[in-house]
Amino acid sequence: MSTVTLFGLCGAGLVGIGLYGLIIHPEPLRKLLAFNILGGGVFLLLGVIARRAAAAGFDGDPVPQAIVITGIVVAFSATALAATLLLKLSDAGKPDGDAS
Amino acid sequence: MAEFLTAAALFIALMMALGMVRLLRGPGAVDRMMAAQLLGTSGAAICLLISFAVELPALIDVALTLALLAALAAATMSLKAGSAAQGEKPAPQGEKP
Amino acid sequence: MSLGLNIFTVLMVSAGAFFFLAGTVGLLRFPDPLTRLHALTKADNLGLGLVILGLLPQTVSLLGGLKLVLVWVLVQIGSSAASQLLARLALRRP
Amino acid sequence: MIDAFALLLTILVLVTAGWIAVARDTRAVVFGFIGYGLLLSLVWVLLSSVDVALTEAAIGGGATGILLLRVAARLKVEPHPAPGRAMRISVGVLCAIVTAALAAIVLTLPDPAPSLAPLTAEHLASTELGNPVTAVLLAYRALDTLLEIFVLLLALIGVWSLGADRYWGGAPAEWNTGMPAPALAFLARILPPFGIVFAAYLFWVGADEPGGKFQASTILAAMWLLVVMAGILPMPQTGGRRIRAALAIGPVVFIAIGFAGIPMAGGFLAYPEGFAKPLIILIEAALAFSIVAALTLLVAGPAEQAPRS
Repeated sequence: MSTVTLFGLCGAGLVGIGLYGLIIHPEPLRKLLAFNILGGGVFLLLGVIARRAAAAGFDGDPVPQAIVITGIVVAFSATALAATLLLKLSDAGKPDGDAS
Repeated sequence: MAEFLTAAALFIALMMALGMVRLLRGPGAVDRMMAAQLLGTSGAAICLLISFAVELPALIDVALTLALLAALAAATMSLKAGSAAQGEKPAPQGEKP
Repeated sequence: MSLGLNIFTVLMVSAGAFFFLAGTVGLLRFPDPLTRLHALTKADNLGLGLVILGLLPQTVSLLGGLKLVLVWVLVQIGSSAASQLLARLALRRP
Repeated sequence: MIDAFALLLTILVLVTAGWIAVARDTRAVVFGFIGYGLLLSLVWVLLSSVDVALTEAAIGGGATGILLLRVAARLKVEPHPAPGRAMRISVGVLCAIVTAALAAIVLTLPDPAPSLAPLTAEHLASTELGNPVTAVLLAYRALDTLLEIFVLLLALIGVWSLGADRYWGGAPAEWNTGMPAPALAFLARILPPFGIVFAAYLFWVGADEPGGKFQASTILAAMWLLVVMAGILPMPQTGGRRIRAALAIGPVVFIAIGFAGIPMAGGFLAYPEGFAKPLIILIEAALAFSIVAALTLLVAGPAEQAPRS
């Protein structure tokens, strides 16, 4: 089995693992991390598709690669927003109300 | 030469895998952070070795990025929690100038 | 000449790999955080340092060689500071 | 040999991800996630996607670690009841089916793979760029990149809107209370000059070799956060004039050049013949300011101090 196919299966596995964590964990931070694992798996699948399409002297199809770069940055901004929401949620649950 | 460098990278990756045991088992947060630190250093070494093995010089930049940002997680961790959530008192021993 | 340089590379990279082994074994086997930290710094300093020393003769450009050395310098700065910070943390909450 | 490497890396990534999904201790899981990010950047290295590996190393190895460690330190983790065995098994089966379906797709991908690489290569000369990924990001699919910077700014507005009204325009909570550790102060004084030089280098080579504004901006944002952590600079005022200007300049320049393309080159975001490269670099430079400011402020969080006037 080639390296590329192997990483494709790895991406498929990551999607499954991320999905599992996302559904099974009641804790919000864990859901967020699981969602990021799922995202990493999707990016990896795109990367495999890019690598398989290596042509014209490039190591991979640049279009999926560019999409993944955009995706990583967007996923990070979404993670930051979600993390801030989690903090607010956790602060709101405190007995002394509006702390810090 | 390329074969040897790849083999060396594989060996360091094996060490990295062993180091992951410490990251996953802990016990303390400090232990986990140390393992992450080792992961970053090993990652930089692997990038360099692969860079020469497959003759892709741009991979040195990946190693540089890993090296540059390696200490940031430890630095963040060293901060006091900055919120009542942690309930941690300031360190009792004052710093002597 | 080229053979000599290749032998140098093999020796130095192998020595570097050995220090990664030593650092990892220490990280796994040593009994408390501070001794483990000691083991870790061996991999950071010597392991990576020797690997980079070994790779230097293989560089083709001056910029490439400079960047290699820079990787080592950055890891030195980062790892020395991080070890200090982690040691303080380890002492504060044992 | 490379195959053995790939196998080892695949196992490591899957084990780490699995551990993150099932481990009990939420604070410990954050460290697992930092390791996961580092491992993923190695996977990208083996896939020869250097541009992506750089992005993953900068974001996964730097920015995400800072963000998650801050969140985990402040978050109150409540024990939740674990889901029952029947639930775990049924969800496990569901996820296994999803994975199996994806794996089947991976194994039956068409061969030879359809590729846009020849098309990209064909028009690369007209952009005067050497890095095809940069060409896709800023010439062929420039609209995606424009929308991406909007997503970043929207996320930032979302973060800001979670702060209390009376703090609007103020600075986020200081991270460092009291004297910084000497080692941290050392790090924050030594590392940023290296970071700035390296980011400038990555930005510059991005036109022709792997690198570019995202990677450079992420590194600069990480350096800024480090300096703030050590208390050398105060937390930036979210309402500060220069901060707001930095956030706005990227999209403004991008849109202005985009509209200028309609009369000059016959389409929104089309570049006139011969001016493609300078215009792309101008857009990238303006975007870099916005991305640095946006990433830093996203990690810093909403304003929690009254605005200094």
